[in-house]
Amino acid sequence: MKAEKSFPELEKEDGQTVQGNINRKPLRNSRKGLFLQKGYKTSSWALILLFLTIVLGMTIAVVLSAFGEEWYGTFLPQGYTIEWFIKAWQAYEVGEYFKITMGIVLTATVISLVLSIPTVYILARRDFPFKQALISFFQLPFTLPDLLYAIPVASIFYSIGLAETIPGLIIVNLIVGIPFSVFILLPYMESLDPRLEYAATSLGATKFKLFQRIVLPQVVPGITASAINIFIRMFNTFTIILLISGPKTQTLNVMVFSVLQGSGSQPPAMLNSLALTLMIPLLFFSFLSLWVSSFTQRRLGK
Amino acid sequence: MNQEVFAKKRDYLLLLPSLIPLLLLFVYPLLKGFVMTFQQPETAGLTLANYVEFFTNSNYYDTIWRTLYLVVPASIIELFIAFGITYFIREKMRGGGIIAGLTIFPLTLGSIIVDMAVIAFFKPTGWFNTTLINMGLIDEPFTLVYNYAGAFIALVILGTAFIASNLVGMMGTIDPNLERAARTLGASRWVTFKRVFWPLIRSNVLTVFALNLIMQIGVYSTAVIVGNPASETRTFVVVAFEEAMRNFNYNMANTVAIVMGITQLLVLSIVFAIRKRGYIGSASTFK
Amino acid sequence: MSQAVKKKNSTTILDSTRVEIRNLTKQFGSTTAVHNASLDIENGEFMTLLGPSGCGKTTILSMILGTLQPTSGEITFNGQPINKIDMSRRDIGMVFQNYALFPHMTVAQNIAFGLDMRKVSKSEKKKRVEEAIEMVQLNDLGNRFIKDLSGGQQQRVALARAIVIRPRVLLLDEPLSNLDAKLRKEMRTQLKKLHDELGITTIYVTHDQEEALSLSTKVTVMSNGIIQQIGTPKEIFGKPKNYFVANFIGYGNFLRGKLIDEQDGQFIFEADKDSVRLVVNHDKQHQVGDEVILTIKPEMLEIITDPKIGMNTLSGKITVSDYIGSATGYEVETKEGRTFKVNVLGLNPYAMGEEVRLYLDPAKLLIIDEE
Amino acid sequence: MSQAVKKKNSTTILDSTRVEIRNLTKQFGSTTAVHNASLDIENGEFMTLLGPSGCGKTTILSMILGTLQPTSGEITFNGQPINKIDMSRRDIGMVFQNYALFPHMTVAQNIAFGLDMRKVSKSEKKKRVEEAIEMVQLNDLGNRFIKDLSGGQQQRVALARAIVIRPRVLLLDEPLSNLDAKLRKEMRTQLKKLHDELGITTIYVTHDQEEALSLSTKVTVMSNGIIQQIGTPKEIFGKPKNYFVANFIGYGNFLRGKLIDEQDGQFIFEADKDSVRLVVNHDKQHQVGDEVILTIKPEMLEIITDPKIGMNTLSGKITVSDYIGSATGYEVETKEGRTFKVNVLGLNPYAMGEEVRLYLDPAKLLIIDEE
Amino acid sequence: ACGGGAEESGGSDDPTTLTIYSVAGGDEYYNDIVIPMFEEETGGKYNVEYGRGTPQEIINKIKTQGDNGTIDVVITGLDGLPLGINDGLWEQLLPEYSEEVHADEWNEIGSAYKESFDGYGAPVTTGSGGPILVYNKDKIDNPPTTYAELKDWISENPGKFTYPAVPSSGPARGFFFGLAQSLGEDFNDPQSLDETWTYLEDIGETIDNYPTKTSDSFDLLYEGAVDIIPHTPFWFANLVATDTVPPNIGAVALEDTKQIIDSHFYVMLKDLPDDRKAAALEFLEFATSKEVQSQGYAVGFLPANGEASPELLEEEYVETYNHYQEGVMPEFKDGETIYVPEDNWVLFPNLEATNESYSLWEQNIQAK
Ligand SMILES: Nc1ncnc2c1ncn2[C@@H]1O[C@H](COP(=O)(O)OP(=O)(O)OP(=O)(O)O)[C@@H](O)[C@H]1O
Ligand SMILES: Nc1ncnc2c1ncn2[C@@H]1O[C@H](COP(=O)(O)OP(=O)(O)OP(=O)(O)O)[C@@H](O)[C@H]1O
Ligand SMILES: [Mg+2]
Ligand SMILES: [Mg+2]
Repeated sequence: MKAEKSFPELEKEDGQTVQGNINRKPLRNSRKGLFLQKGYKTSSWALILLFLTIVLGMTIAVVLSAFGEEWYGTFLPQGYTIEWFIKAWQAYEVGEYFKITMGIVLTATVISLVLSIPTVYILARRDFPFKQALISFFQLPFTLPDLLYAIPVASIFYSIGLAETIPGLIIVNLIVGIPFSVFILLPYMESLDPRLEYAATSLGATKFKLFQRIVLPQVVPGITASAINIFIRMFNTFTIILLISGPKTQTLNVMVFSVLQGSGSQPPAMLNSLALTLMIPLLFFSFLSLWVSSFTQRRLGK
Repeated sequence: MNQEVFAKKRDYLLLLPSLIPLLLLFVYPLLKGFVMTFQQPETAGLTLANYVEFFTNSNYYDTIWRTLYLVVPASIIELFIAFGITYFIREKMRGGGIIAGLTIFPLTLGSIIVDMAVIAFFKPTGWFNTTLINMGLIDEPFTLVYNYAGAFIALVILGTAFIASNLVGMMGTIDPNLERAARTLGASRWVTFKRVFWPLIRSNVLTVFALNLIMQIGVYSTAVIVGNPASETRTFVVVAFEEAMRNFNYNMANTVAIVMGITQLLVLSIVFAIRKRGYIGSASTFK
Repeated sequence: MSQAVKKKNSTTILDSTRVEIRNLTKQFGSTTAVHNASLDIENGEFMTLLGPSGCGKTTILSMILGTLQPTSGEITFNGQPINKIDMSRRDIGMVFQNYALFPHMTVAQNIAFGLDMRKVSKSEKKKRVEEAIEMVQLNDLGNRFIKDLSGGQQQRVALARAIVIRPRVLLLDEPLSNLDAKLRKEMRTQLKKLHDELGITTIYVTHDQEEALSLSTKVTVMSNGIIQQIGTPKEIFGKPKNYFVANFIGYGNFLRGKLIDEQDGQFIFEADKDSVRLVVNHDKQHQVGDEVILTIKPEMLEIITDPKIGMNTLSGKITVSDYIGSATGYEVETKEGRTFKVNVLGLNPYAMGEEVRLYLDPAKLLIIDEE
Repeated sequence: MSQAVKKKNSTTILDSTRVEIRNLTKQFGSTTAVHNASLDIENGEFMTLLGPSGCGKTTILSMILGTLQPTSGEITFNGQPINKIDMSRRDIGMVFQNYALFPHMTVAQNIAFGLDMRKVSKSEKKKRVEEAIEMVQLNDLGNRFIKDLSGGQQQRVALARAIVIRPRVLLLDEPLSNLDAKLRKEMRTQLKKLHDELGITTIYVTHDQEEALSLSTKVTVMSNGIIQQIGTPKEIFGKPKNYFVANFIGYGNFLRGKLIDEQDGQFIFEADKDSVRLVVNHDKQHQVGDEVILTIKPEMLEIITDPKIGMNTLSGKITVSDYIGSATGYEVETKEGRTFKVNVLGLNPYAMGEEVRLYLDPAKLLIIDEE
Repeated sequence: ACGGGAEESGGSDDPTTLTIYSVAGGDEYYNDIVIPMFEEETGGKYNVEYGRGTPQEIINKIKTQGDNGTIDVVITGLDGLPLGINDGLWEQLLPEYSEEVHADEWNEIGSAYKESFDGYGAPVTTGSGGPILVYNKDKIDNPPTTYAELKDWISENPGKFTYPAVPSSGPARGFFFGLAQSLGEDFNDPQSLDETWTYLEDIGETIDNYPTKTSDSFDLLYEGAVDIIPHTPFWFANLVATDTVPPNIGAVALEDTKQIIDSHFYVMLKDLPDDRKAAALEFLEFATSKEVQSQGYAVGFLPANGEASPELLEEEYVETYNHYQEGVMPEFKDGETIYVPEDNWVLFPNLEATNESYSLWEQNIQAK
């Protein structure tokens, strides 16, 4: 910058002509930028804090209502007890239903994923006539209320003897699981770089190996998101499951709902506790899949 | 590198594993349900009477607006919150995982518990109102349950969780080099977002948004438990269930369901039409 | 091909593949990336594709690999049309121009991928991966993920991944472009060794003449999707067929004109522009009266001081002098107003503005055609 | 720097930037990619980074760019620590080694991106984008999407995108590696012109010595994250400081030994291995008794026929002969069992096995240190 | 374990599966008391499966099952019974099986149903569906005891009274029908209930929202958000018995109306295969006997069998009952025996009227 010091008076015109009309920003942070940046950070944190406070507050409130003793109008309950929870657990054989439910829904989740992934792959990679229509078709089962098709489905299941059986419940869950999983996975699949697949195929990978070694590992986040979501959806499926389930081959959700709907004079705290048992499989599964996903991702170096 | 999509007929066989179960399990019942909308209880013959009834009786057709009025603003807000949070924590940030986990957490509670939780938290004597009152911000508690607001809050919590659960993974598919390139070319963070990040993730976000929207159009338990199912939150499914369960009019129930399905398809096609105009594909650096 | 002969023989399973390309055309919308190209690559051949950026080299490789469908024309492997062979069974090793490495695998996993597909035994796999890693000098990086590698390291992984499977066809799309000169030379040696040992049919895209020359058994020069010349390296570099090829491979000096006479087995050439006359050795393709181009490489032009040599010399002045490492490149402007490029080994023997005389050796001048 | 002086001046608005790097270290886990590097790049300087693959060049650029945080050390722009300047305000044009082109934009949109950020008027923008497209010879491809381009075309888009904004610092990471020799030369000329006109501080990573020599005002040679030598191109190529630099830039022949005597302003050198004695010109850094390495480039070694020259000659036999385009590379094995690399312009003057004599000109032999 | 009952009932060694669904709730009686007693009594001959659902759901389920039905007995309230009759799902019990269901022992209310439901169901319990008022003793010394007083009280204490949504809450129904009853209107003709609607609209002015579930209205009361809510006497007593009612909460009866009787019935599915029918009848006979019915006292289920009495309580339930009946309001006790006073009850309206009332309430009141 020696030159600069010797001819300070020339600066402006010169600077402009050399650079053409380009807008030169100074080599320094603009106030506005800093301000906006700060504003963005602050508002993001505010948003996060607000949202999470509500989520946590809600959750704690509802948990306390099940575990709190005599919580009337005070900020916190007078005391805590898990008596109601244990009572509800025992009275309704929650453990049994829990096992059955996990069996049904887990299996259905896995099958749904397995069946839908190839489809999603084709939907993402190929263009063909009526593709959009096909996608819309896939979307029908989970958008229409199950009321619309539950009764006919249930009659079919009863007439072929699949009703009130575990396989029957698994199969019927696929109506919910497959379409939903197709939809969630689609954007993930579309974001994959197709070049890697060509590389793999040229190295001798068969379709199966391609899926196993290249496609799947890369869509692990999508599969996780999909698994959690379809698990939750299947778990919450009510009408159709109620119609084809027997008293003992029922999902926890259906049992709890039936109890809550028919509830007469049982103590509210026990009913709250019973409702809360629904959280357990969901939480359990979510943590399981997040763990599996982070484990695989770690192994895959993401 | 050069590549192009050329399909072998055989590849389409891969559509079958998922199509067959649906065709077997779903199409016939669906058709049956659909035919029912052209029938009246206890009479034979096909008629449009159910649809005529739907579109002339405000008790029915109002559900369209009520549902959309509840769900569309909620979905948009959900998108903003979920996107805002996941975008903010997208880069490796301490606590990011926890924030993401907590945001998604309500999803794992399921809608009933969330509904119960919203009531517990937002009822006039709940923590929300008592805190505001104790802080001296308000004198009278807000009525935030058993009305539009209650259903809205519950929807927002669940929808945000759903959208976030998908966005977290999707944000990871955008090559950070592209953003860096934009920044070095002089783009501010906002412009980088607008011109690079958003166009690349746009189509995925829209898919998730559409999915969430159509799911929420089918909202039932929330509308009934935290909302006011007689008026403000009288959504499609509330009416459909009422028809089926209280009035035993399955024909009308299915009609409502079909109108709802068509509404969802319309919403979906709008979103997909928008989506199609943007970039769809891999967001890795194109070397 | 010497390599082809060396190959072991077998009846059903060939160790490498003969690739034939017949009237291959590829259009992307209105762009024609490859135009009616025909090319035979014998088994064991090392064919280099040369050509300017965007001339269709990658497109040809992609069609051989199977990631692109030809618009028309046919590619056969040992006589079998390739669209009859599943892509995963073509047994091709390819280094993609963009590497296309698997981001979710480590270096070793990337390299082992092709072996996994071939169900190679565990110990054998380990051995071969280690060998490959060593060959591309990535020792200690086996457990790294791709994103943690430098550009050149990534390129070497891509190379290792392609060769470790000892395929029957190797397609290498600028596999060494991101390596430094020394490493590039070493890789080149390794490639040559590998090719000599295994006789893999290889198609190689490069921008580096040295590579083309030292590796290939044949070279194809393309321009704009059209094949311009196919020949051995010596043919291509010593006897480019036309202006495009000559210009592309570095013949820097061109004189357009006519062969006006023949004397003592030599042509007399007269330039169009300034009627400069030059003597040039006879060749079989041309005869008196042809409109031709004379060309000579910068390093074949001599700057002479000996005043005795009078024929085929031009006087001029040094206008540009550019030290380019092993040699100095000069531009000499002759009195007629022509500029000649001359390369002289070593550093700066001549000064700017110095008057010099250029000698165009009749034996080193080449007669070529415009097209 | 000549360019620095040429630059126009201004007080608040600087036309280009002086980049100073102080004790810069970057570690990735246990790997040290850059080790305690210090480097001054004056404004208007054209600095080339040379070094083997994986030596830390891209890492240094990334830290200057701001996409990587140094583990320790500091980088300043005109004296201001860069972490105080927002990335978008550093006014850097960068060609990423992997291009990082925006896949959702056309070529023209990619190139225009930086101009949009600078709120350049529409007409000006159009003009400049067109100029840039023309400069990188991508005419007619302005409306293509990136994935529809060839590798070299993509690289040129990356280059155009970086220079069209006329930034104050240009970081070019092997920007021409995927281009053919001719195009590369043309791009080089364009870059040089641009640099001469605008005086943009440029840091350039290349593997091509010719590029380094013809473009740079300074060259930095690195190895394993450590800076080995900084100097003008002539210094680097003419007087490499140590064995690594010499070897890397192409000095192919090394003799380890000792300066045992001084005579007529010349040293007498004795090789350790075989006690070969050579005369070598005096230099200021060394003195009798030093353990040194003598080195000479293959193209500086002469094969002589004149039997009169006896001093500094070695007899041997040609064992390898390799035509590499403009020259032929030989390896000559001397009677002492040493192998010398010799480059001779032109095609094959000597036959394999031929007995020749090598002359090591005392003026062309270079004395360097091991480290 | 996952098969339907039909297939498994054939074998003589395997216990016959008897599938019972309750669509009226009451797990604490049916599932916890009756079924275990029955299983014990029959000594492993039957394997009873107990399921739950809403009437509509289970009726749909029965219909979808068609010929492959698995359900034998349904326990239903006043909504499911007529629904199933309309759809022809239930077997008519009277007169054919009157012996088995102890029809001659039914009490006054139970007998009243013989007529209104053509003998399709065997009543189990004939309790009260309200109304009573539950209030906060800390805030109110003299709670209103009539609908008129209540209205006055509400106008003096706006916002301090609420009731849950009528379609989804039993106590709210009792409150609603009790109101019509007190105003002398015929709740079997919902269109004629002008005064009832006026009353509800008036008090509706002060009610921000109607909680969906009964338990939500409790919470509002317990927390002090409101001071009075409507309820039903025996349910409230049940809550008192389980110690989940804070001490400051009291209950009063509404004197200017009658208790609306809410009942549960056993029904048997029509056209059961013989073996299952035999099983179902054995169950019905057992469950309607005075011995078993008496156990209902333990959980506040007033037996429909007129010969049942607290004296017949099994040992283990005596304590429970004693504890329970302490919480029952004196109006509903005859000495140690809980009851609904004679002449102080009316039967619940019929199904059509009930459903129509729900819709009208939603339109006239909740939607406002
Ligand atoms: N994220 C990372 N984690 C670990 N090591 C890394 C990471 N990134 C780079 N390295 C290592 O740091 C060293 C320097 O990398 P850099 O990319 O700077 O090399 P380079 O000089 O640009 O090489 P090239 O010429 O091959 O592009 C390399 O050895 C590389 O393996
Ligand atoms: N998908 C596409 N759509 C349109 N044109 C394309 C497409 N792919 C390639 N091209 C064009 O086809 C021509 C040949 O491309 P190709 O990739 O084969 O070039 P190349 O010889 O490999 O060049 P380079 O040396 O730059 O890699 C180029 O002009 C390119 O722009
Ligand atoms: Mg290419
Ligand atoms: Mg690099």
